[in-house]
Amino acid sequence: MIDMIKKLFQPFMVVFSHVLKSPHTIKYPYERLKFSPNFRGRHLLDVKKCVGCGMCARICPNNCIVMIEVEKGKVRLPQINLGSCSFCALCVRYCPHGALTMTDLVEISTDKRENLIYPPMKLAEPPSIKNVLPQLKKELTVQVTRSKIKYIRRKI
Amino acid sequence: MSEKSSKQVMRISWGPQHPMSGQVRILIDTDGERVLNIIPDIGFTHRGIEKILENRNIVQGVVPIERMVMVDTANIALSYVRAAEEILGIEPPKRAQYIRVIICEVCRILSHLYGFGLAAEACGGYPAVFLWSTADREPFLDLMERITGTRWSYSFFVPGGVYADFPDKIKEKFLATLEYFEERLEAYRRAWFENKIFESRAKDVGILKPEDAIRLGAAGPNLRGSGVALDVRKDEPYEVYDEIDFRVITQPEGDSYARLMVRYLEMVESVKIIRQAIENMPSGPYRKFVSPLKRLPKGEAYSRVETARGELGVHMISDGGTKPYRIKITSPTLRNLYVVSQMPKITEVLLADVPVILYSFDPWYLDADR
Amino acid sequence: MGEETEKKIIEAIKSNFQDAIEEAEVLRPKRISITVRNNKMFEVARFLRDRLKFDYVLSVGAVDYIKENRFQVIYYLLSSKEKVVLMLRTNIPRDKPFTPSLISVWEAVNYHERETWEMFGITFKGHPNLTRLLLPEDWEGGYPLRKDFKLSSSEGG
Amino acid sequence: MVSLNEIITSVMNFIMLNLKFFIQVLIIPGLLFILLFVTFAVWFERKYLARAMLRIGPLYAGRISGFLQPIADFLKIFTKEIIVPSDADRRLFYLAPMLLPVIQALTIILIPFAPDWVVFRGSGFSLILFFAISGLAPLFPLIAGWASNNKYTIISSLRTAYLCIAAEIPLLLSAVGVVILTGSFDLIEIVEAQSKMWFIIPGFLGAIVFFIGILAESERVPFDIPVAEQEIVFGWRTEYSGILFMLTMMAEYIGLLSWSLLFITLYLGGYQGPILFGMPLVSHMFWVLVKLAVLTAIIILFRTVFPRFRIDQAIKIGWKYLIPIAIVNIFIAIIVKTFFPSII
Repeated sequence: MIDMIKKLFQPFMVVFSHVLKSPHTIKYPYERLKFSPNFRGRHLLDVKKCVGCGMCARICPNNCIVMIEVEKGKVRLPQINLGSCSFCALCVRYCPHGALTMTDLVEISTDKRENLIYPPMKLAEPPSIKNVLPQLKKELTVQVTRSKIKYIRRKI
Repeated sequence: MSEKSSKQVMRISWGPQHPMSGQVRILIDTDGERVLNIIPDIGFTHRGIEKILENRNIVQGVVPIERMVMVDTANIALSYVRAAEEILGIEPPKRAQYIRVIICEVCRILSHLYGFGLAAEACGGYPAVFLWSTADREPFLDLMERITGTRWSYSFFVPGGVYADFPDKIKEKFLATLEYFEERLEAYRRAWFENKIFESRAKDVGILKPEDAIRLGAAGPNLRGSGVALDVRKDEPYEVYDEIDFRVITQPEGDSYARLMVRYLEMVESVKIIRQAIENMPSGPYRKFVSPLKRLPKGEAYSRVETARGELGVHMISDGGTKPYRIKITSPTLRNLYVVSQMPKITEVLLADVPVILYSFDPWYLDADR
Repeated sequence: MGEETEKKIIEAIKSNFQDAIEEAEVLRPKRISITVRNNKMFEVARFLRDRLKFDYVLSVGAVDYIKENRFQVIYYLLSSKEKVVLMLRTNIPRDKPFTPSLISVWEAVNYHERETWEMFGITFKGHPNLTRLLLPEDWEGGYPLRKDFKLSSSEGG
Repeated sequence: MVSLNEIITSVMNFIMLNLKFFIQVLIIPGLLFILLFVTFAVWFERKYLARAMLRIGPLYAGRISGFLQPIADFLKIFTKEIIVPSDADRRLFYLAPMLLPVIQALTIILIPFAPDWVVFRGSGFSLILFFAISGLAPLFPLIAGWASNNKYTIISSLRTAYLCIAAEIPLLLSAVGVVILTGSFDLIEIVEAQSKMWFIIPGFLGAIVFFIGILAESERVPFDIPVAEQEIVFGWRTEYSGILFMLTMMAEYIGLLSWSLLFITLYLGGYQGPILFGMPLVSHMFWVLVKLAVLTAIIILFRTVFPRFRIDQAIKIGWKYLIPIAIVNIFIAIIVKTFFPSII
């Protein structure tokens, strides 16, 4: 009988101990996770390195890279349709000259589908979080210790 | 079950638009609270992956097949990559095999946690355990992001090895996460598995006897939940599972509680596997380069991998081109769903039991639809 | 570990069904592939299940060899005791795609046969309800997994 | 012709005459109190549920931890369109959600907040009157379930009927235990009788039965079977939208409020408590509100811990376990009343 009562109240104790813990969710537009250096976000094209070989267009599993001509006579540069891109980074890995890299920007949602098609020049500008998320104030890194998870908040 | 005249039977449909149904429509014939017939109507997320894979070479193919079971990505990609390696006749370096085992076991934990959260919520009432499982996936996702670059669908495996090395500086962060996770598992057991009302809802519900489990084709933890010790990692050790000692977990009862307990203990086991894999991971190359434009030798290969949901097989047939001629994927959830549909014929099922039974099988409808 | 069990299984099958077996070979440890004449499918299947204990069905698939104008239906079976995978194959002509359904031998092939029927157009004679499984009910676009299926989108690859 | 200001003056006189009645009806146990309680209970439940799930919960509405979130939700739902299914029985469809909160709020008029602060004394039979009115409450989910003409709602309304029968009888029997201890049906006399010792001590078994009965009657977890999202979408409330849906939500919390108040009156000594700062009326009310807050917090706490019973398990608990315990409690009450009358 005692074991029955203990079993009934044990879930209460465990759940109540969670109420005192700090929540694991973060206040997104004001705080944001700091991703690792090799995070696979939006692409960044280095125009000088790209020789227009088209390897990224051929390797892409979703056919979302097209080589287009930016200026007459110059090499053709990749245009990426982020609408159907699955961020698998095959293009980055198989680019012989390392012209395509990936930044840690994931906020690429737009209201019109055409805006998701990034022409080379738009790909070439390095993205900045600030103008995408103006309210961003803190940056978080996850720190795991034996007994709990801690978010270290650092002002930006 | 006595055949009710169609007048009294009410057919309820849990359409794809339903708080608990997921991407499937389940038709239930009930007479009051008693369930006579469960008919899962799948196909809502059929993308024709087998057709897509016929137009992808072996390096590109990893990306679409991973989308079959997003929550258990590494194991699915592993089966595709092993089939390709078997046809090519190459063996990835030792270190790559260890990295693959670590990522696959982390994926198993993530998938079991996700399924566990849903199974907890299927018993009703928004228990806190449902979101603890989501919170506890966070440290692992963070680790995977450090190794592979993303939190889901890593596209990290390639025939011949993996794309990046296992960064040594996150080794102690990995071990700390494992310790933290083991303590979290303790909280699950005390708050949920010893919860009197959960026991009354999950015990002796949806009992699957061992011979029925084999006859109907249950897969993975659902098979082991009925006491049948079938685990590809032990029966046909692939990668480096033969160098790691772990035990196949089975539970004799075969009811929903047993299936969830098997998944719970498999998480504990996976933590041990990962620890051993990190300890004795050799140094050396992590990839043997295979060019994506390489023509595959003519032949076929059937690779079996123990995913979190059960045994998944990829049968790759190649006729000498760069793209495989035909890829047949054996999906575990399709077998599980057939078992669920035969449930009312082998045990007595009430209407309130259907979500408990369904989510004790941990279905992933994209896996069944391919 | 060699392949004694696999060889024993092959010998057992060959000794009972000389004429029905077109070819039987051990692909690699724990993988057996036998090709059976279409009319003898039922007996071989019953023999596999009762005597050789291949009781667990993994799945049912088909391959469309359009150049040789034939389909190959493959039953992936697993024996839960010896833990060996057996691929039971049968070849049927493309213009007359009929094969006996093995649902009376293994109940679990129900969904798999329905899926192979809707993807390839191979009718399994004797299957209780050969209806759509994955494709929408009102699908008339032909059989998707056949090699001559027209792909509309930018697939091509 | 009666001029306008004559009407106004006569109305003002009428209000001045029975000012106390209007305060009672409109403010303390009346409309404002109920609305405030519902708002607070919804906010507390969402915030507590979130914290137990390691989430933050409502945050932005109202600057300080989202305490205006329920009001924001109310305004949002208020502007939503009311959709009535085409083949639903229109009159009954509108009737059920309107009357349900009214009936459950009606029972609060019998609860004494202070020795003379009760809306309707009930001429000595207020406990019976309470059960009579609250006996009507399960009728409206049935009407709503039938009127919405939807498979989920019919199953859910039948479940409400099973559940309420299984819960009413244990409640009545445990209330009988209290009546034996005091010898009268009047709630004020019951509270006065508890001045020396609260009835939760002698009638402890009855209190447990009553508490479980409250959970079943107000459909809180683990008894929220009629509104089981996992099985039958949203139970008998599936077809409601807009303000009708808001009314059914409020009905759930008002039911919780009325049954908790009765539990406090029967077992936790109603408005008994040390008098603070010499103002007896305010301190009595204060003690009632404190006990209400603690009891509601405990009931809401159940939601994060337990899953839901199956309907057959809930009925088995009601008939097989609660009723025998309630009968044992009655015997204990008789023994206490006859052999140790001094301790009450």
